[in-house]
Amino acid sequence: ATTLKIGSAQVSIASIPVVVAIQQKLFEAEGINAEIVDFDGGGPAVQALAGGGIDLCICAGDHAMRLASRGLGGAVLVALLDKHPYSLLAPSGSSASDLAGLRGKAVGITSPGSLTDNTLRFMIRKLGLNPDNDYEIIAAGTGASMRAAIERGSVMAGMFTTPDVQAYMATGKYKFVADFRDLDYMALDLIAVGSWLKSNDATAHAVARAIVKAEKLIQSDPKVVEAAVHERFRTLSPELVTAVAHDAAERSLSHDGRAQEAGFKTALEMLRVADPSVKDLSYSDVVAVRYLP
Amino acid sequence: MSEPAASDEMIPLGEPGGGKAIASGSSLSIWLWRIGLVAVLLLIWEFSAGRLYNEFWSSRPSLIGERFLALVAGGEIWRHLGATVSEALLGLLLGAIAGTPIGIALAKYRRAAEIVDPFVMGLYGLPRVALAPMFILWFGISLLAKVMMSFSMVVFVFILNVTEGIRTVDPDMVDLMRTMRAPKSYILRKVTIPSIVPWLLASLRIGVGLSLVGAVVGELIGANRGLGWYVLRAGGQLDTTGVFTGLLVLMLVAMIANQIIFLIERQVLHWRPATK
Amino acid sequence: MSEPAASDEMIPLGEPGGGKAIASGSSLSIWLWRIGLVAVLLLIWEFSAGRLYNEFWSSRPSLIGERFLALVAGGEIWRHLGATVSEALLGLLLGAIAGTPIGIALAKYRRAAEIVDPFVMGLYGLPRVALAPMFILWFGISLLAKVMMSFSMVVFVFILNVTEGIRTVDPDMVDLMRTMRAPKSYILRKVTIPSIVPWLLASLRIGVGLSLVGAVVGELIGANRGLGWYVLRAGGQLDTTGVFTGLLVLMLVAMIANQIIFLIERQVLHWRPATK
Amino acid sequence: MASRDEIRGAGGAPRILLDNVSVSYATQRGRLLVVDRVSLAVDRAEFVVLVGPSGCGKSTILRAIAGLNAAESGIISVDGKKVDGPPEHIGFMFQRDTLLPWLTVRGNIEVGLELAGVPSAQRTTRIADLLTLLRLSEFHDAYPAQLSGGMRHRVSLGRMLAYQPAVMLMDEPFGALDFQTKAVMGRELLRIWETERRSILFVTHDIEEAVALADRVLVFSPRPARIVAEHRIDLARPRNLQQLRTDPAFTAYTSAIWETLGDGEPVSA
Amino acid sequence: MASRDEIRGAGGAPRILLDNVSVSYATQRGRLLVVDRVSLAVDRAEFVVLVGPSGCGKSTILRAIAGLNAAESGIISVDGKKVDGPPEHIGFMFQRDTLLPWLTVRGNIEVGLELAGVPSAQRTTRIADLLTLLRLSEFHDAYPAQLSGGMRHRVSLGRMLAYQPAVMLMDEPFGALDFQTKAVMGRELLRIWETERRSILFVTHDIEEAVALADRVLVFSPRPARIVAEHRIDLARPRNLQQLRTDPAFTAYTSAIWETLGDGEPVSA
Ligand SMILES: Nc1ncnc2c1ncn2[C@@H]1O[C@H](COP(=O)(O)OP(=O)(O)OP(=O)(O)O)[C@@H](O)[C@H]1O
Ligand SMILES: Nc1ncnc2c1ncn2[C@@H]1O[C@H](COP(=O)(O)OP(=O)(O)OP(=O)(O)O)[C@@H](O)[C@H]1O
Ligand SMILES: [Mg+2]
Ligand SMILES: [Mg+2]
Repeated sequence: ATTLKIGSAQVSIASIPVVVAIQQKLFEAEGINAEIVDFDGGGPAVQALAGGGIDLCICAGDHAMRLASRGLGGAVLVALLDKHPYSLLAPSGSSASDLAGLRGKAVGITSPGSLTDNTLRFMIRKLGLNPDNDYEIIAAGTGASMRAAIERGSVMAGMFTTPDVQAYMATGKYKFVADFRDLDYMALDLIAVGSWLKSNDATAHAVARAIVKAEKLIQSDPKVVEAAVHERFRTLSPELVTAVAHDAAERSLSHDGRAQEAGFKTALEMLRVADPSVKDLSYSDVVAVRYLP
Repeated sequence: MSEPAASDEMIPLGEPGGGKAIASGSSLSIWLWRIGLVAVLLLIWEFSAGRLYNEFWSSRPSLIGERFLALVAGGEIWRHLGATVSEALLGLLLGAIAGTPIGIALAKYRRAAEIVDPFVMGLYGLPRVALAPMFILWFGISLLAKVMMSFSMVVFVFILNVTEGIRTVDPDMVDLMRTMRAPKSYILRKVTIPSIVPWLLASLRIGVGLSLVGAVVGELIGANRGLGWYVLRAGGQLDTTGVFTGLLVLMLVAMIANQIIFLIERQVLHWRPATK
Repeated sequence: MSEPAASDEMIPLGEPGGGKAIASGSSLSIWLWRIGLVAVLLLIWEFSAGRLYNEFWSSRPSLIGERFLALVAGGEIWRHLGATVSEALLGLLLGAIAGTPIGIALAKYRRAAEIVDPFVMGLYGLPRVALAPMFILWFGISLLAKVMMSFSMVVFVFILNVTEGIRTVDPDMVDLMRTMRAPKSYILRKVTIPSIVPWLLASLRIGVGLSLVGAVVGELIGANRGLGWYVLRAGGQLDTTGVFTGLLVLMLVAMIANQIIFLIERQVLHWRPATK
Repeated sequence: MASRDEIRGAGGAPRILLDNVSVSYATQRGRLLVVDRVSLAVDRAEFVVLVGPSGCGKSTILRAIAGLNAAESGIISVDGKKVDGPPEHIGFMFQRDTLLPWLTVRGNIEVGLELAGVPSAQRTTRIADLLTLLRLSEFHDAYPAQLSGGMRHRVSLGRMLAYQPAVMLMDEPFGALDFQTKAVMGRELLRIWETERRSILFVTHDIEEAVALADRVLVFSPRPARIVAEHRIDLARPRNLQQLRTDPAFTAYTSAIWETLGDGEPVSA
Repeated sequence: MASRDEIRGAGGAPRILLDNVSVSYATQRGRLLVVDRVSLAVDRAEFVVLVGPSGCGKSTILRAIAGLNAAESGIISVDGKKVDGPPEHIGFMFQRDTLLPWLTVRGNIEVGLELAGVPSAQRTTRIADLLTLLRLSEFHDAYPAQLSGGMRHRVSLGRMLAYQPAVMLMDEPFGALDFQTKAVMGRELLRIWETERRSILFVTHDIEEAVALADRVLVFSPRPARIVAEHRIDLARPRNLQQLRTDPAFTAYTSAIWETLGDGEPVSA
């Protein structure tokens, strides 16, 4: 069997379809032995991908665009998450109710140059403000680091993703300042580089088949999703597992592995604002639909 | 400093045959003290958690103990422990094996050393975390990448300590060997290396911590096992008990390593009279 | 080892008055060598990039130089450089100021040291990266947090090196001082501290690298400026030129720090005869 | 200079008293008895010389008096106080010169002055005087590594003299000096001792030196050190070291000491 | 034992030759001239003793011959070869004992045997013999820190003898020894020297020792060292050190040397 190393930029729900594919032996059925490797953020993961340390990456679509733009032939093999994964949360006592209300305050992103950074800057610009002068954008990490930054008052609000969003909201001590999770966005996908696709054509087809099968299964069987959520987020309470599984299946996970055109457009627009060196790409430059079943 | 003699070897005995007896008695009491200290700290922690501050941030010794036992019982711990310890150990050993001769060479060939010295320091000044991508690129996502990460922290400690240590070697001892036309390798073996044993031991001690840090950083950049990975994943999921459990195991590893170095030190430096 | 005398002080001169002249001549040639070495490396890099391997991974010296000049011209560099240097420098100084006395205390009070020693090592073994949330919680996202991160790396180097260094102090010198009933502080000042100067210098050298690593790790967990932050952002955007530019500046910082320590060493250890 | 003497009081008790003192070292091969029930008393202003075979335990006795080694049994007291750590007003010249290598000659001598509490204003002239006495004026700013063996020993001596101790323990202080220098140093030592009435315990292997300097010469057996003979030297003071060599009384003393020393160990081993 | 001697050839040229040699040290205060145009020759199987005031430059001369210090001008050669780094078959006993503190007495002596290329099978008996000669058998497994000053010097001597050098440079080797031990060591040294015809350059401050041992005594001036006198000692060999002391020729030699030494520096400084 072919062994595949699949990098995960961070532990996020985007990996649920991959976990389902592993748990439900969908990869096995294709003669593939898959293993997930966790990274501390998208940067290292995509660099490992480009360097050949991993075969595939559960990474932001941005990275596929950057790779494509820099001539490395990055491509979205299967879409995993169709919606933007982040929300901006603040303690419920905060005076700000929207992004504009945070003007002059410190806002936490996960790391510089990341999706949270780009999104926030884009949204601030849309308000006609300058992200560098009107806000203090601070890289505060994920998980416990971000929570510590908020509790310490170092940042007034922070970018959170599933399942932290559900967990924080469940405490009743937080509120949404901005929820980007309804935004169509080419958020997280299974990404490969061109050279890998070229030399692993059959495997690429097989992976796409397995993942799409998993995505279908997710839509039809909540138990499967819960099992995968539990595997990935071991410390969540059963209620939260259910809530997260439901939210994910319902709202954000891709149904068919095909990246949405609208999401691609938004993502590219945002990226090019943050990083003008990225070329104007077309959908087909980045998304490799031909592997999808 | 008011008592004229400690219970160290080479120092006259206060009472006949007193030396050994005191030593073994005190090693027991030292362990009692250590255990007592731990117990008190744990009790304070256990009972202040949730009272003096939010339990989320500190977890509780009882929860950590429970998790630890679960990890041991489930056998999961060995996977993580094995990964991290082998990464750190290999990094440490490689660092010592490569760093010591480089340090010696830098101390011996002054001219060459002066030329490359700034570059060595420059390389050393590079933050490994930021180099993570390069490591992945060069060494892949393998044991090797983590070992090299660990190595890249440790090797400089050996280089810098050994270089400085060699400058403290008694020039007369070297001169004496030279008059007997001792080959360089002989001088190295009989004078230089024994002279820098304290420097090597200090490097090992410093290296233990750094090799663990290196292994954890290595796991941070791409892994699916290891104590660092465990801690990081727990941190990412706001599982404080998991974070502390992982840290606890890392602490224990460092402590055991330290104890081993202590035993080596006793073996190797038994000739040395004690300073008071 | 075949030549009877090097051009060091304290060694008889080969020719009358030769010592000084040679020394200054060679310091120039050392710089020429260094510059030549850099030039050769840069040329190889420049011309192999894009030929032998993908330029994406290595950028090019010319691009890096361009970026560097742009950063300097735009003044942006000072914000990052200032942040990182002040974090690292404060961490290093605090580490030295706290670590040295702790190391001395651990060496002097053997019993107490034996009890706490494993705990010190245990703390040292904790990966700082994993402690990031604690640092944010305790020190916020401020200069302090990064300084403490840097400090927490450096302080152990001083503790461990100083503890080991004190054990190498000549017991006779201490005994002699004791016969004259010198106060402990006097012995410390006149015997202990001067004896461990090489250990302090080695710690400083090791500390330079670690304090930079600490500062960068600190910037990684919460910052909006600093060289670490800059490198990280560039890495996140796959901007290799940016990564290398940031690393280049970090290297330069480490080199300059090393040169400063070298000058200090010459000042402080000029009494020491050279070992060959 | 007299002030330091006064604080010490002037009782008639011996300044140094060893009562049945034994000292052992712990070694890999068990306890090594080095000093075996030695009793001795040194009066104020007495100059006592210890002689004995190499390795017999002379240095160990001095270390025990200075409170650096603990006695295994017996009692040591200095100025009536039981020794338990270094006693007051003791100056010790180790067998091996223990100069601080990072201090210049001047700096090393200054250590003695500082610890004697000499105010810094007076130090410069005291140091200059001592350097002249030691014939090292030219080398005041040299580091120990730049000195010859004999010069280092002289600096050691200078440091001890700078401290102005009431009790001087001197372990082969002139061993590395040529006869001329030794004679000068001996004369200076005697001058200081005679004008300031200090107690001196002096180890040497040079019997003529012993007789020339001492009030009393104690001869030790090979290890473990026991006192095998005591010679009271009743030569008039002040002594002229040059002339002594031709004095028949002097030669008689040296021969007597040779005799008792010879008993210690057979010459034809 | 003769084999090492043979490789050296047996030409009639002097073993050690110094021709107009000057040596200086660089110090903070400029160049310090220590050895001033010294010329001397030591024959094969000659025993030459150097005496001179402390700090005059004796150790520096020995170091220069051993190739440890470079001459500023003039030529030094050993066995006809210009010295430029340590020459072959040289044994050097430093003034300060430079034992390796991490090796036992046995280990330190073994260094000499190893460097002389003695096969390990023969080492054990050689070491045992040397320890008996040095009277240190009991201390074979002691570390240097556990020895007295005199014992350490004897181990140093043992290491040099173990190396069986053709040229022995000895810097105050017996300075820390009592008369008895010194006599035994001197006798052994003479025995080895007489049976194996080695060249010895020996520094001492003890004029009687110098006369008792030497073929020639060279007297040096105070720094910078110049040879102020040369005394050929024509006493019959083998010499009985005990009886020499009463030999009038012996006393004549010592007085003569005192005289020339006294010229070097005024006694009443
Ligand atoms: N620190 C030590 N540990 C063990 N044994 C020691 C120690 N110091 C000295 N000894 C032993 O004690 C004995 C006496 O040593 P000491 O230095 O007192 O002799 P000494 O009379 O001063 O000899 P010397 O004239 O050679 O200086 C020696 O046999 C020596 O080996
Ligand atoms: N490394 C050095 N650097 C500078 N000066 C030195 C050095 N070594 C020795 N000297 C100086 O050289 C002179 C001669 O020293 P040397 O050791 O040769 O004397 P020596 O004749 O052996 O004296 P002693 O009998 O006291 O051992 C002294 O004045 C000393 O200060
Ligand atoms: Mg002694
Ligand atoms: Mg000398």
